[in-house]
Amino acid sequence: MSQKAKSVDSPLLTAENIKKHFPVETGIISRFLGDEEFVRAVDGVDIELREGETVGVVGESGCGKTTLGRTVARLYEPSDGSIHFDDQEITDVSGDRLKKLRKNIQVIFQDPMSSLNPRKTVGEIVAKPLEIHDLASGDEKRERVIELFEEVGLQESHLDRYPHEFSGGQRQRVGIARALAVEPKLIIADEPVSALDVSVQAQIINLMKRLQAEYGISYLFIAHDLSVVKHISDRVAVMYLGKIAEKGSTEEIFENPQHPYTRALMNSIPRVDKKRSRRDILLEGTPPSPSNPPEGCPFHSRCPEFIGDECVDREPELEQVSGDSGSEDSSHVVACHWQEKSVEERQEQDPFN
Amino acid sequence: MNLDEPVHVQYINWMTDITQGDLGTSFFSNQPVLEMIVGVIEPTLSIGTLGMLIAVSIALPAGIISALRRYQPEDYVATILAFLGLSMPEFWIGILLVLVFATTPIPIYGYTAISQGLVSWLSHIILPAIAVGVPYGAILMRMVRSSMLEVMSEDYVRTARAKGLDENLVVFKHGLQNALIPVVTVAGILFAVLLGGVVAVELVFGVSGFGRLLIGSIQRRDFPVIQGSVITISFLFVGMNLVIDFVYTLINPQIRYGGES
Amino acid sequence: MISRLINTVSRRLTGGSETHLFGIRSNLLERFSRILKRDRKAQVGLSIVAVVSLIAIFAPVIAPYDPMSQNFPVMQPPTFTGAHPLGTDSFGRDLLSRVVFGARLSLAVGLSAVAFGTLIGVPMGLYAGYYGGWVDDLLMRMVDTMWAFPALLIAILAVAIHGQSIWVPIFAIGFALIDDFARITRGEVLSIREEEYTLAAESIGMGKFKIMFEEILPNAVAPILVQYTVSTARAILTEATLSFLGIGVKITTPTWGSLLRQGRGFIQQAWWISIIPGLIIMITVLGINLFGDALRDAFDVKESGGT
Amino acid sequence: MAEPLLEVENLRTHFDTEDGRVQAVDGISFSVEHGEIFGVVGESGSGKSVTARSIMQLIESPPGVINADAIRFKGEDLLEKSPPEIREIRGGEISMIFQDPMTSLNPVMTVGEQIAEVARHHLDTSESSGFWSEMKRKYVTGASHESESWRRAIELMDMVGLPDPEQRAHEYPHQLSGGMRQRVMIAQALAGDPSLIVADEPTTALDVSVEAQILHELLELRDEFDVSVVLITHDLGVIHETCDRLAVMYAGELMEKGKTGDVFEDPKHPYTQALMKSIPQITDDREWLDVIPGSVPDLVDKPAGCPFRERCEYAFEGCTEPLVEYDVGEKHTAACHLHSDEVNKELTDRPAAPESHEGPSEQV
Repeated sequence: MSQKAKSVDSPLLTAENIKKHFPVETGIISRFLGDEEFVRAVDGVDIELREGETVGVVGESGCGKTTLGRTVARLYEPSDGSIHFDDQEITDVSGDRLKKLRKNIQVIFQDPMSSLNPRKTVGEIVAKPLEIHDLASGDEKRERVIELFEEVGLQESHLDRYPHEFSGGQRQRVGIARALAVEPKLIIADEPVSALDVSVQAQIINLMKRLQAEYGISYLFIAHDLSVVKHISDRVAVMYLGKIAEKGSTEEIFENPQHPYTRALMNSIPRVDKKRSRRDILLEGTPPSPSNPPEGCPFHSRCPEFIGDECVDREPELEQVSGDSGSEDSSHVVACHWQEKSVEERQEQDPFN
Repeated sequence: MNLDEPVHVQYINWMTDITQGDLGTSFFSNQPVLEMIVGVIEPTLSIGTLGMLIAVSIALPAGIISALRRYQPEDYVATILAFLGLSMPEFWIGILLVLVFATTPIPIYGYTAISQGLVSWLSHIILPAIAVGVPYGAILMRMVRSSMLEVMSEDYVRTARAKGLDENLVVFKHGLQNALIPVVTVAGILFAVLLGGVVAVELVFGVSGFGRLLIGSIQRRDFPVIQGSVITISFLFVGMNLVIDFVYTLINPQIRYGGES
Repeated sequence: MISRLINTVSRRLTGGSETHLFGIRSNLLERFSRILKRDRKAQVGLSIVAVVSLIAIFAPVIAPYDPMSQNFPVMQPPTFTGAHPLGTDSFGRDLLSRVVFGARLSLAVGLSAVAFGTLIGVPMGLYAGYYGGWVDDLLMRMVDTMWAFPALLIAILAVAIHGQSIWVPIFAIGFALIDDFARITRGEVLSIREEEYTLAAESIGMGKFKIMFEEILPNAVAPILVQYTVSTARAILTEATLSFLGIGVKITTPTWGSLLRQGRGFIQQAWWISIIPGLIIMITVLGINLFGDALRDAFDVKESGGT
Repeated sequence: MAEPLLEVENLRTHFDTEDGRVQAVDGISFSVEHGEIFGVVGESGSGKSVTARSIMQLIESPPGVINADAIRFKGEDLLEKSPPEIREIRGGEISMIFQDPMTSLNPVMTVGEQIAEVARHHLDTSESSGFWSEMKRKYVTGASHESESWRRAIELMDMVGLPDPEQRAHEYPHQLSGGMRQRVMIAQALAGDPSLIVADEPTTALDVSVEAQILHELLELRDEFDVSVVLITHDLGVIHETCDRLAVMYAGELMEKGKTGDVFEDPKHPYTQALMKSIPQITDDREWLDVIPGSVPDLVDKPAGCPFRERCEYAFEGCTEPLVEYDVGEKHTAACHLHSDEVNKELTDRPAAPESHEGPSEQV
């Protein structure tokens, strides 16, 4: 299991064996009888994050990446597992301690329209966290909000306007200012640019990078867009059906992807620099339902590198990738039965070559 | 009724009786309550059913036309009429009808049973049915209109147009069923409006129906009859609810076949 | 003139950055005044509502006689001028005075009933929608049960137990409205809860209660307001029906409904006793409905057909 | 050379709204050849979807008004056709695929019937597709599952790669996954045997893996059915991988047009260049992305001249002149005054990079 060598600087966030299961809407009677069904949105995920670091989480819709983010941010109650933040257990903090935690972990949401209350001015929205945590009041509060606005590239004159008066990119800047207001150590960014126009995405990504450099914030960056994740992340976790398929440094993942899912996913991205040949469609179908995941390896039903019975019978565990970039303490892990085979065997069948 | 027994014993006795179809005996006439209610239910159901039919047969076409010809003369006329219909109590419409039809051959008083001839039956219930049907129809018409307007701006209607279907098919084949889904739910809730209307309208037209029995027994403080009537109304409601649920599943396949495969 | 009034009011209400009117802020009010400026329906509706409200408020000043005074010739037809412009009733009371005082009581009954339904229904729906789980199940089962109790039924029971009084229609109509308000509020809360700003509020450390009243309720106000107008219109009609049936207010209390009840026996001989109050009801309810429809347009609320 | 399948000349579509006139499409011209996949790329509000709907005359009027010198399809001007003639063309000659397959399919009709219906209306089947027979089919007898149109539907579902088409045809849209719904949309678009498919963001609502499948399907079907495709998207990668030629739209106007290879290798319009540099690529190792400052301009009362000039690093006083398309290569045009004879500036001598990586803040 997770036997990461404790590095000298202990991680800011350590989440171990996180599970989040949602009950499926069923009738009152079956609930009473106890045959409740669950969507296993997140099903045993380990993730850790160091100060000032960005960890990207990628996967297709329904893979549990958003749920993972919200569980780590303690917006959702984890069903199982433990979360440590800043050397403190936060798995089931509540009340005042939870409120204190909210000051340290902030969230940026996907839809910059839906995440801002349409009945409040953006000034009020950004001021709210300052009020809640008693950080500033009166003129000082206003000063601070103006400062935050400038920091994210908005102007003082915007203060009294309503969210609908802004463009998508500006709204996302408001969302970032709100998250920044309490000077958090960690920001969970849940698809922060996927709802934005192409030309505006770059503005927001650069802004987030600059803020990180300035304030040493850590990001848990959740996205479906591999290119964006690659651009911003130091380390990357690839999720499939509520589990981590592969995890490692950005370089390891993108230069030497091991999991067939990672490889197929990278292959699917439409590229502007290279044309895909037509027979390259390697990911057939859609992910199975997380309320009824397949036995064995969750990916076996779509795997272009399917081995055989072992994939169906036994679920592969995350194991260290051997011979990866030479170093011993590499954090590159992958959950695939190919790890048990020889390199030659694998290369022989490789559909990606 | 054994009034000297404790309340809960009385209650249990009463409930036991109900399940056996025994609603007690009237204080006033000494008749069994169930018999009294069965005796007067026919005119009430006749008026209610015909009223609903009238409402639906006005509301559907008017609502659809009003939606399709939005902001055109047809829409304005339909809208004005609907708002007028929405704004009058049923029994008052009845009073107006009584005044208007006082000198015509259409009877403005009383009821003859369906067994005594269809024409006579119909002529006696047509005016009360119009009186209860108009407000009900007005509400339904507004619902149909707004639901239709909403549906006509849906993506799948645009798809239907992009397929080259003519506008009638777009409306009636692709739009209508979708537009009716929310209307049906409301039709059930509105049953309360209809029922209250029938009771009051019976008084205006001198129909000896359920409403008259009910009001009479309240004035006479004939408690067994009041209790029996309340139970009857509740049963009517539950029955109506079931019918609505049935129609709803019929027109909405998302209820019939739940979940993604 | 009215639109100018609304403009001034809305400017006053939204001028400062900290003004709230149930959370409806500049954009909603602006939209409403914009609709009011060009929509004839809205103008007529608001004018009627304003006039009837003024009549109700100033009834003692406007009514020429005491509505209870029986000192006049019996069943005098309306002349539209002179001593009894709307005629007199079967007890020789001045119909105009009774209609004017009727406005007071009918509106009071209608508004109180709706207030009753709102004050219980909205918090129920808010709570059920936001907390979900078994609380939601329980509350919604209660609301479902209430559904089977139309105002008529409750009025029957209330009169049977309590006898006629002005509280009977208020309670009966109000009680029957609870489920409408609860359902509409809950539905609205359920969709607002899906919006990320409620999650965002939680993420900055706002408490659940605060989120419910500060983030969710203001965004649910528009459909509730629309429902409020629809229900008020419906309540006035229901009051008339109940009183007409003799299961509402006492016959001596002059509401529009009880005036109609007095006319019941004389439809053929003295039509005006039934027709005039009915006409007044129609105009009033029409005004409220038109006003409500303008609100619906302004706030872009779907027709829910609430009763 | 044969005449193009579709020729759009000076298309202008506007909407009259409460806030004023929105000039959604502002004088664009392009043509689509037989068997070609033609890409239209642009950000939200660039008018690409309105362009698609204008071709099909699927613009609600009011508030929308379509103006054009001509929209010629197989040599005939669609704007001069009567409504019944247009309906013949919709679905029969030109069909459409929409962005969101969930909302674009009728929730209360089986997917088989939705496909079969197109076949009945546009192919010579023995079945009547008149109003009353369609109504009878819908509300009384139900769709026949032995009919020619139904068989055609199943055949098409099979062709677009839907598993178990016999059984799936009886299902309702909500019972299918997003990818399968989009395949149904494609089958439906093919059912009338059209010569042109207009696909409006067909993969935007889908996951990358499904997106790849659908694009692959489109390419296969193009060959199989010999159909041309206008592919509308915001994703440059999608365009690059599927299209033969493309047009870049911005604020209702065409910025650049040319063969896919030419435009991607050597973009001639500052907007195209900036757009390409602002997207992160899986292969690039830049520390900072190049940013286009500001945001898309308001289309209400749009000023004359180049709509991109406020955000353009090459902007000069000539940019307020009305746009003209300049030839910059073989079948390659760019609407930028830098290419006019007087200026003729090479875009490669870029000015120094802006100080801030984000550029100046946007104006509201």
